Amino acid sequence: MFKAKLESAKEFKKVVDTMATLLDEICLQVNEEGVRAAAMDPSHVALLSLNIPRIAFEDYQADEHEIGIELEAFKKIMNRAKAKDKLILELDEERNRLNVIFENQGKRKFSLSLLDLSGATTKVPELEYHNVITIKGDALKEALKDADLISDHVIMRASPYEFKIEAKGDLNDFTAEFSSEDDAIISIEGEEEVKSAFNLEYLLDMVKGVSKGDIVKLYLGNDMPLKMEYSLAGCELMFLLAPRIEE
Amino acid sequence: MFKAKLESAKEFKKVVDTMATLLDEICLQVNEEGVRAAAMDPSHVALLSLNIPRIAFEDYQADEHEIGIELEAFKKIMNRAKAKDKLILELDEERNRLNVIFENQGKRKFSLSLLDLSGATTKVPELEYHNVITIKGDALKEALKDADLISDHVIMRASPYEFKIEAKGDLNDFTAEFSSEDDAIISIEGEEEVKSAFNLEYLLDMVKGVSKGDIVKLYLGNDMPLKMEYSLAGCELMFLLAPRIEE
Amino acid sequence: MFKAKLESAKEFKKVVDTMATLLDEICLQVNEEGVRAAAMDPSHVALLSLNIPRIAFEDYQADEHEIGIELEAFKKIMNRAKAKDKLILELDEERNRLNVIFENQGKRKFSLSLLDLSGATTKVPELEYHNVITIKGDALKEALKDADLISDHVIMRASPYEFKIEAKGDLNDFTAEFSSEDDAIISIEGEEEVKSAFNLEYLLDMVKGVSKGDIVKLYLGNDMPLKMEYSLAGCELMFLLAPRIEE
Amino acid sequence: MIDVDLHIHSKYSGGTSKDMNVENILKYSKVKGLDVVGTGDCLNPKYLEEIKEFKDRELVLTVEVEDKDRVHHLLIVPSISKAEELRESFKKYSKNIDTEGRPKIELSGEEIFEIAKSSGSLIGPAHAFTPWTSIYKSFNSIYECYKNKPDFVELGLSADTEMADSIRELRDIPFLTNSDAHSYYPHRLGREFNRVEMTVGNIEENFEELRKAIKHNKIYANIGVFPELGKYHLTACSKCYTKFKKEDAERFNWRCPECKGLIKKGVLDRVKELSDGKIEHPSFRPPYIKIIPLLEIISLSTGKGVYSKTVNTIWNKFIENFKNEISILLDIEIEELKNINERVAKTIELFRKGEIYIIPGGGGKYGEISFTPKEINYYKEKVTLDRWLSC
Ligand SMILES: [Zn+2]
Ligand SMILES: [Zn+2]
Ligand SMILES: [Zn+2]
Repeated sequence: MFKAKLESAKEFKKVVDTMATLLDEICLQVNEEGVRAAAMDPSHVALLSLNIPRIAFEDYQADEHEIGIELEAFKKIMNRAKAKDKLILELDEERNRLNVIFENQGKRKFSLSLLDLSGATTKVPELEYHNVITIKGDALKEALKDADLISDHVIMRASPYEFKIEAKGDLNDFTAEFSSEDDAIISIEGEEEVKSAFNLEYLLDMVKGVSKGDIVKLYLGNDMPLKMEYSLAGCELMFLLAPRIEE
Repeated sequence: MFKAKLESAKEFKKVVDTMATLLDEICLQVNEEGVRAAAMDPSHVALLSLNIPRIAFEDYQADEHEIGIELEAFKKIMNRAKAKDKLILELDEERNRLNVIFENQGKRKFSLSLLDLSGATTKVPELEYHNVITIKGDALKEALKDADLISDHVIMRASPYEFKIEAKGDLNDFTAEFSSEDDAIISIEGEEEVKSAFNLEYLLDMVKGVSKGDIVKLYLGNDMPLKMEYSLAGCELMFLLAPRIEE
Repeated sequence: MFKAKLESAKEFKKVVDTMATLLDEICLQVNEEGVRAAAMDPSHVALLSLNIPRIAFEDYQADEHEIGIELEAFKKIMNRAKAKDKLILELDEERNRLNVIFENQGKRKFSLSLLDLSGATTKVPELEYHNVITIKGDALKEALKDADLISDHVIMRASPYEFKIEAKGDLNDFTAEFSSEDDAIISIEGEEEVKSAFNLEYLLDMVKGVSKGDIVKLYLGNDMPLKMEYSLAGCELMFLLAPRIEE
Repeated sequence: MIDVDLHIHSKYSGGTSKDMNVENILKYSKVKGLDVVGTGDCLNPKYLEEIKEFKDRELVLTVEVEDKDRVHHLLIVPSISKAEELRESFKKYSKNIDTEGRPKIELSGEEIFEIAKSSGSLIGPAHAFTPWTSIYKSFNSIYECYKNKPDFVELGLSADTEMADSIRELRDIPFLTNSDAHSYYPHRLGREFNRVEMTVGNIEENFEELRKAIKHNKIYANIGVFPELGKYHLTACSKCYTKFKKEDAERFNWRCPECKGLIKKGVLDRVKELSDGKIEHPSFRPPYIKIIPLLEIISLSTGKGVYSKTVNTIWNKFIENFKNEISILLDIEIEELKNINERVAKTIELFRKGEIYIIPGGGGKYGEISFTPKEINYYKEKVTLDRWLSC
C-alpha cells in the first residue's frame, strides 16, 4: 500500500511543475522511509533527483512500490490545487492508478493511470566540488531571467569572494555580481577561481519552482556540471546540469 | 420612463458576463416591481432567467417597457466598470437607447442602441424536483473546473446524504464528493438517489459569475434538466440545463 | 562623465515605457543641471519632451553628453526592474555604452550599446492656451479607455465649468463629463468654449505611465494641438498631440 | 428557365485551385444549382482533351484571353473543332497558349475580335470596369478597343446594371453576370450567373441555344452579388486597402501615403467618369437581382469562417432541403428555413428586409457583410505638429 498526505497541495504543485518542465515521466520509488526519484531529461543534459523524507508528510504509510507517472497529466491535475487544499496521494493497486485527492470543503479525487517505468532507474553521478555558493533563490532566479534578455547561455564564475553570472549578446551584455557582503549571499566557499558555461533554458527550468525565501545551493567547478540543491515544502530537489564546453 | 441605480457597477458586471456567455441578446421586461428577463441559448439547451426586484436598486423608477439588448456590446461596456463606480441604467425613449452610466469621480456615459426583441418572450417550464443541494458556490465551481480537465461532460448524482460530480476520461478520471458534513454543503435534501449527465461547457458558463461566499442551489432529478439558482448583488439568477441522455 | 542614481528603478520604468510606446529612439541631453530630451514620433503627430532635474536623483554627476538610446532595448531592460531595486545609469565612454545597473541584494548590470543621434534635436513649438484642465490621472485614463471601446478618436471639449470627452461609434456612443465639482477635477480654467478632436491611440500611449495619484494638466484650444503635462517619479513629461481636423 | 455561369477558370489558369477539373466543376455547379456552366480555359490543349470526355454534358466552351493592352476578353466558342481552330489562329501571337488557361495574346482587341468572329464565337469584354485588366482600364470606349459592337459586356463582381446603364454606349448591349471563379467553393463558383431561356443539350447545342438567347434578348435576369461586395468597388490601396476619395487619390498621384502602395481606381469611380449622368435602362434590360452568397450569410450568423466545418455543414443542410441558394435567399418561407437553422433563417429575413449592411470592398479586398451599418473609413490626411512649428 501507499498513502501519503501533504499539508499543502499548492506547495507540492511547485515540485511537480519543476519536474514537468524538465522531464516527461518519472518513476517514484516509495518505501517506508519516504519517496525518492531520479531521472534525466530526454537529451541527457540535465538530471533531477527528488527526495521526500517521511517526515515531510502529515500522514504516511507505504510498502515498497514503483509508481510510474506521466508528468504532464500530473502537472495539470496539480494545477487544480487551491489555497487551503490538503493533498492525499494514494496508490490504487487494483486499478493501477494513483489517486490524487484534494481535501478541503469537500473531496475532489482525480485518478491518474500509471505507466510501467520499472527498471528505468537513473544513476546519480558522485562529483566533488570545491566551490559552493549559497544564495537566496529569488536573487538567483531574477539574475537568470535578466540574462535571458541578452543570450541563450550564461557563464557562471566563482571566486573565494564573488559569484558572477555573465551573458553576452550581439549588441548589449549583462553581468550579475554577488559578493560575500551582498544580501543575496548566505555564503561563498572555495579557494580557487572556477568558471563554466550553461544553457540558460535549462537553468530557468531548474529554478522554476523557487520563490522568495527559498535558499539555493550551487556547486561549481571548471567546465564541470552545475549541481543545484534546494527544498520545496520539505521535498529535497537536486539537479545536475552538463556544462556547455566552448572550444 | 425607466431609470435605475445600482450601488456597485462591478458586481452587476458579473450578472451581465454570465448572461453574455450563454446568450447573444436578451429582452429586459421592466415595470414598477423590478426587472425580469428569460431566454434560451441559441441551441435551446440552456435557459436563463433573471429577476432583479426593485429593492435591489438604490433608486428605481419604471413604467412598463421591453428593452432589447445585444449582450456582447453590453458586456464590453460593463467590463469598463471600476471598483467604486455606481451604475445608472436609463432608457432614452426618444433615441431608443439605453444609457449605461458609471458615476464616481466624474460621469462616464455609454449609450447603447437597442434591439427590437418584442414578442420574443420565453416560457419557463415548471418542473418538480425532490432532490435539492445547497452548496457553496466556489466549491461547486472548482469541482466543475476540475472535471473539465478530464472530460466534456459530467454525471451529477444526489442521494439523501451525498452529492457527487463525476467525469470519465480516456485515461484518467475524476470524482468530487460532498457529504452533508462537508464545509461546502449547506444542506442536502431528497429521499432517493438520482442521476443525470450534463454538458460541462454549459455548466461552466452558468457558474461563471459565482465567487467565494455565493451560495448555489441545485435541483436534480433522473435524466431531468438541472435547475440552478443563485443571487449576485441582489439579482436572482435561475438556469435550466437539459441533460445529456446516454443511450 | 555621467553617473546618476535613482531611488526606484520600477518608477523610472514607467517613464521609459511611455517613451518607448511613442518613439523608437531618443537622444538624452545630459549636463550638470539634469537630463533633457525631446523627440517627435515618426509621423510627426506627437511630440514628447522629458526633463529630469538634478534634484530628482539620489546621486548625480554629469558633464555635457548626448546619449542616443534605442528605446525598445532600453524598455526590455527596464522591465527587469524589481520592487526594491535602485537604478544606476552610467556612461561608459570608452565602450560607448550606457550601463543600466539594478542594485538590491546584489548588482545586476546591463550594458546597452548607444546610437549616434547627435544633431537630431527637436524644436518644441511654443503655443498659447487659454483653457487648462487639471485632472486626476486615473480618471482621465479610464475615460480614454472607455472611449476606445466606441471609436478610434475623441472630441475633447472644455468650457469654463466643464471638461468633456466624446466618442461616437456606428451604433453606440460615449461621453465622459467632468465638472468643477467632480472629485476627478483639481481645476478648470478658461473663459471660452473650445474643442478639438484627437486620435485615441496616441492619447492612450501618452497616458500609459499614469497611475492613481498622478495629476495631469491638459491645455486645449480650438483645432489646436493638445498639450499634456505630468510628473512620474520626479521626471517631468510634456506631450504635444496634433489634432484631427474634420472638414 | 436555365441558370448559367459563363466565366470560370480551370486548374490550368494561374492562381486557381488544383481541384478545378471538369468533373469537379460539373459536380459542384450542380450542388450550387447551376444548369449549365462555362468550361473556361477551352484553348488549353490538355484541358480541352479533358473536356472532350464530357462533350454531352451541361457545358459550354468558354475562355478568357488577355490582349496586348492587358485587356481581358471573354469568348464563348461554338464547338471543340472551332476551339482547336482558334488556338491555331492565336498560336503565333502567344507564348503561353499551350500551358496557360488564360493565354496572353499579342494582338489588339480589334484583331482578337476579328479572329473570334470568323470562328463563329461570341466575344465581349470581361469584368469591364476593374482597375487592372479591363477594357475601361485601357480605353474610354469599347469602340476604341473593338471598332465594333461586342456581343455582350460582362459586368464583373464590383458593378451592377444600375451602374452600367449610366454609360450611354452600353445601353444597347446585353449584360452578362458571371462568377470568374477560381475554385469550386459555394461562395465562389456561381456567385453570379445569368437566368436564360434555353434548352440544355450537348456542348454544341448549348452554344447555339445560348447564342440565340443573347442575340434575341432572352436573358431574363442577371443575378449577382451586391457590387459593394466586389474587390474593386471603391478606390483603395492595393497593399493596405485604405479607401480613398478619388480626388485624394489623384492628389497623391495614386500612391498610398500610408504604405506607398499603388492606389487602384474603384469601379464606382470609373463608372462615374464614363457616365452621362443618367441611368436609362433599355426596354430589353432584365432585372439585376442582388444577392449575398449563402455561405457568407451562414458565416455571419455563426461567427465562424466561410471555410469552417460548421459553416459548410449548415450550408449542405440547407442545400439538401431546398432547391438552390437563390430560392433559399429569396423565396422560401422564413419559418421553413428556421427548421434548418434558426439563426441563419433570421439573418436571411434581415437580408430580405434590406437590413444586412455592407462594408464595401476595394483595392483587391472583398466587401464584408455586417448586422450593423458602418461608416466608410476613407483616408484622412493626418495633421502633423509641423504646422505649428513654422509659426
Ligand atoms: Zn480576367
Ligand atoms: Zn477570369
Ligand atoms: Zn496603402
